[in-house]
Amino acid sequence: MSEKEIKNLEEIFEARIARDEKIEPKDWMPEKYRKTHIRQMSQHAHSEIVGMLPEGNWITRAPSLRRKAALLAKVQDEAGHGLYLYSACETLGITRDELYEQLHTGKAKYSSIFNYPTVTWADMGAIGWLVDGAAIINQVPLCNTSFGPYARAMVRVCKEESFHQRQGFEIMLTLSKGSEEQIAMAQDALNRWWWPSLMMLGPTDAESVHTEQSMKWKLKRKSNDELRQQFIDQTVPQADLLGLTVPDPDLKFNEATGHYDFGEIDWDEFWQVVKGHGPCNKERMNARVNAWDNGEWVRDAAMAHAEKKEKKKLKKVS
Amino acid sequence: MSEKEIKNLEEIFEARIARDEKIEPKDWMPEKYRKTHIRQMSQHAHSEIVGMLPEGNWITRAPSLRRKAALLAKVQDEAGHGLYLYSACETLGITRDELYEQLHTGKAKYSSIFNYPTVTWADMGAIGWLVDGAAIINQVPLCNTSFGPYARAMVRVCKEESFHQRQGFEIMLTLSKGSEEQIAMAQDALNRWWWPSLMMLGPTDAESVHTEQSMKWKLKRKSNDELRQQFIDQTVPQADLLGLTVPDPDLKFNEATGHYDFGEIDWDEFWQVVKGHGPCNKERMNARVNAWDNGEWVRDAAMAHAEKKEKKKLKKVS
Amino acid sequence: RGNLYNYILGIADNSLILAQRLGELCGHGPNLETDIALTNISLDLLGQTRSYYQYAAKVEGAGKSEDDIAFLRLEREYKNILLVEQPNTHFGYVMARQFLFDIYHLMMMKELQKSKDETLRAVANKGIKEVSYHKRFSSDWIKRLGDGTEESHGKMQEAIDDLWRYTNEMFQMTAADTEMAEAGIGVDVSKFKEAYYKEVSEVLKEATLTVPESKYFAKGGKEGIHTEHMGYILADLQYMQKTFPNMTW
Amino acid sequence: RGNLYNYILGIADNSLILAQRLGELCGHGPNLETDIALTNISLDLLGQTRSYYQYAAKVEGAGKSEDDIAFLRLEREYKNILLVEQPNTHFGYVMARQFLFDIYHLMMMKELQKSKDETLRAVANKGIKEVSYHKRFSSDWIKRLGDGTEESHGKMQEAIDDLWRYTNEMFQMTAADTEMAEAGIGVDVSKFKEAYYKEVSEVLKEATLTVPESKYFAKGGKEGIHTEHMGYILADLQYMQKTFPNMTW
Repeated sequence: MSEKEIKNLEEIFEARIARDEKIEPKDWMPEKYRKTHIRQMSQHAHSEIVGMLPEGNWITRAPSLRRKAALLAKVQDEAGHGLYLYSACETLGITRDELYEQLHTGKAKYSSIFNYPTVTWADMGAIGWLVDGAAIINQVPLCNTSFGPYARAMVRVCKEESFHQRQGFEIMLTLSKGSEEQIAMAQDALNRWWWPSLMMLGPTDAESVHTEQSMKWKLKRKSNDELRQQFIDQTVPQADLLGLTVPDPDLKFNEATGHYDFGEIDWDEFWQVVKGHGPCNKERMNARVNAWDNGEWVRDAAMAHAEKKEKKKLKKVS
Repeated sequence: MSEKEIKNLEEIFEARIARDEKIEPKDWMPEKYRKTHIRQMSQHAHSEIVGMLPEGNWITRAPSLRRKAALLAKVQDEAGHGLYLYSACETLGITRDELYEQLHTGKAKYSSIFNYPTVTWADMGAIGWLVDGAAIINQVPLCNTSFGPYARAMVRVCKEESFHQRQGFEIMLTLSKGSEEQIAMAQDALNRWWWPSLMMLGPTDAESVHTEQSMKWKLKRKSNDELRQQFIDQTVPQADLLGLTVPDPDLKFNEATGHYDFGEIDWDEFWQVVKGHGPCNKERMNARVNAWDNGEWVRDAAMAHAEKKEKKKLKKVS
Repeated sequence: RGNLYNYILGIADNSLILAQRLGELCGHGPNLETDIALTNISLDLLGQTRSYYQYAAKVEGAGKSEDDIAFLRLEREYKNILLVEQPNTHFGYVMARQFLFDIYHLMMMKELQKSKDETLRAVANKGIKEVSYHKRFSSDWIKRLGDGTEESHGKMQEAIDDLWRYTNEMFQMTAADTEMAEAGIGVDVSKFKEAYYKEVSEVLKEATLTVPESKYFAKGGKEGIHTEHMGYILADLQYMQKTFPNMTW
Repeated sequence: RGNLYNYILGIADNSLILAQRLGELCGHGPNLETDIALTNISLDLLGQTRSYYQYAAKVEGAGKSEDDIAFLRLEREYKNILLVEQPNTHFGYVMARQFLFDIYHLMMMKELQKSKDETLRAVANKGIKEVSYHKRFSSDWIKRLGDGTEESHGKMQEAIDDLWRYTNEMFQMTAADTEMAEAGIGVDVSKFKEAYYKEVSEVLKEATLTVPESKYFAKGGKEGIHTEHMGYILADLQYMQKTFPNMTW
């Protein structure tokens, strides 16, 4: 194709996005669009499956059968999200094995919130309430993103996430109405998860790359700082409702702006965790790599068996 | 050597034993004497190290710091017994590696009592009281056995075993003076360990092999049935003291004989366990083999390091 | 009433402990699809467990909750068979354990559908579809791994050989089992022992695996004498309820 | 008084949790000699733990026993450093963990011998010989494994690299640490950070191992924020006391 022809295609492509048309896998798309989507969607998929681990840590110790079942179901949902996000990636011409390879070698990132340990049962509440809450704020706009498979996956993900978020809040509510120990446990979880949750919404706009292009492709509709403000404005009243104290002495409602002012985020910690030096980066990655390595013989066997079956079928036919 | 010479040596040898002289590793001995001693001492050593496992199972869960320390010390003593019994074996010209090989391949036996699971904390009491109690009855006569290294090892072993036995009884005593749950736990442990402890003293005299020769060599001084009777006569009053019921409806003091009559032992169970089909035979053997296999690189490294050091020394000297 | 209570627990504890074992695996499976499927089985079993315990609590009439029954018994009071408490040594063990249980479980559930007890019948009616799925899933994997690669064949055979000794316990009748079977409430599991081994053997043969011949079997679970694994399972399972007694979660 | 109590626990919890980890290994070591030695170290640490807790109980004056302190706290109330709770991944990890702790432990103990507090001084005086032996034992193994075979070198390096990030926490001072150091009762551990890394590096070099260069360190244990291993350690450790409260054993 001549440069002019490509330029022409690009213009048509951008116009389609501007008209809110969905881009489908078989449509022509700029290479950068493809790559950016693989990066973002796979990062999202990886976050779902790494995110199974901190919560998986409490399945055997959940305090009631009802909570155990709900937690199992939640972690299962995350596996499901991972599954269809990987599938959406695959429509762009990359295999799941390649994506795993990127995760296992540290080439691909995942949400760094999952590099914090789950220390008490209340963390199951805090993760649902805060982490899923922040995730939804990130993801709701993506239900209208330009790439069809991603947008459709996001509709389903958001629906389930919002269920998880309510469930997490409900765990916190139960604790905050419980015994002294339970209230302390809930407060402690809020103390530990609050700041990492704010960091989940990404670096400050000043530090953020990819933003402009992503806005155009509707991979992003609001800036990180706007999303963070939205999260805080939405979450602080919920903390009040729980009777818990947000661990930020600078937090204060600003009558003039109609928003909460808040204290400074420890970006050093953020970058340390992103770069692989958080409390559990190594544990999470080991867990994923071990699961994959220990499962190799199983996957090999499944493939060998399928081939044998196929051969038998062909023999019968011939 | 001519047959006559050998016969002569054998006569001198048997005469020495009859005179209660000790046989030492460098003394001439009949091949059968050597083999029999390797078999019995290694079996005894294996029993010590396999015996570490059922008790080791409760170290992390011991109910108090004092009991945890005592249990650790006891299991350590067993390792120590294993160590000097293996050493005694080695004086007869067999290596520890060969002895392990025999254990790991199932060629050598160990006391089948250790193929029962330790289900509750009270089992720590019952094992000390009953299992060590039965072991002592087996072993005390061996302090005067003919083979010097074995006799000397037995003096030390018996001393420690008798400490363990008292300690086990003391656990049972504490439980039997405790809460309803603790009393039930103690009774339950007695129920489960009583019959296997009786079996520990070996098959009935009618079924027992090796006996006559062993008597002559002072590897045995009383028959299995005599030892069993001694154990029962000694233990039943202790059970009474604990306020616990021996799980044998036929148990009854016989005024005429001055001994306790007792019910029939389930020899089918005994032989099933001896043949490798007890509740934990497989687990015990797996644990030993895994420890050995996983430790191979460590032992290899230690040897390689020692060789390197030796070479360096030689270099310095030359 | 005591026997009905004990009978229900005998069934329910199998589901609880197997669900717990499967729960350990969540996020650690060989791929996402098996992770999801095993979590699903765990959830089904947990659902059945809850129905059973809720009913048991009602039968006992001592004001206990499902959680009291699940979390607050001593090890010697859990009545599950030894099979379900065996560890997740590797995926072959997970599948062998599941398969050996599922074949039995479905047979038992089918019979339980005929129970004179309305609640048990209802649980069985609801559970039968789930358990049929479990059985299809685990049987398929036995075939896949047995007749897959040389390595998988070896691992699958090892697992079957190892777990075989825990199968016979399923067909032993406790006093509660016998009384409830005679009353038409419980299932006489001893009746389908032969059918069980026949069905298991067929799948194993299709999977090119050797049917173990050992005649030595383990027992004790139904009387609460468990393998040494059980204590560690319970330490985790009961952790929260024991640490924070009498609270709402 | 609160700070003295907290200070004692900070020291004691390290010994308890390390003793517990070593206790898991009993009967599973690479040979009988190491089995005996590790059990010995576990016993020494447990002995020290008991002395500390008995004193802490007295200091607190609330009528608690050593066992109440050892077994009946919540996870967030244990103050041990993260290093000692790391798992027995393989023998190289066991030795690396021990070595990295022993060098520190001996330095701390030597200082504690100068404490103005008579009881702490007595515990240190008694413990110093034990800990010297631990250090010699673990250092020897670091050299043996580091300068042994290629395989052992790799495994030892892996363990040192992995556990390195838990070393810095030893030298962080809690409020209780600072106050007790100022009062001449506790040890200012921050002072011997440099000496620690120097001594560790010397042994590693002799063992032909590379001294890790990472500047990223983990923390949290001293404030009771532990790694995810801790919950499982406590589930076993506390099992009996939680299951049977208020009994004599």
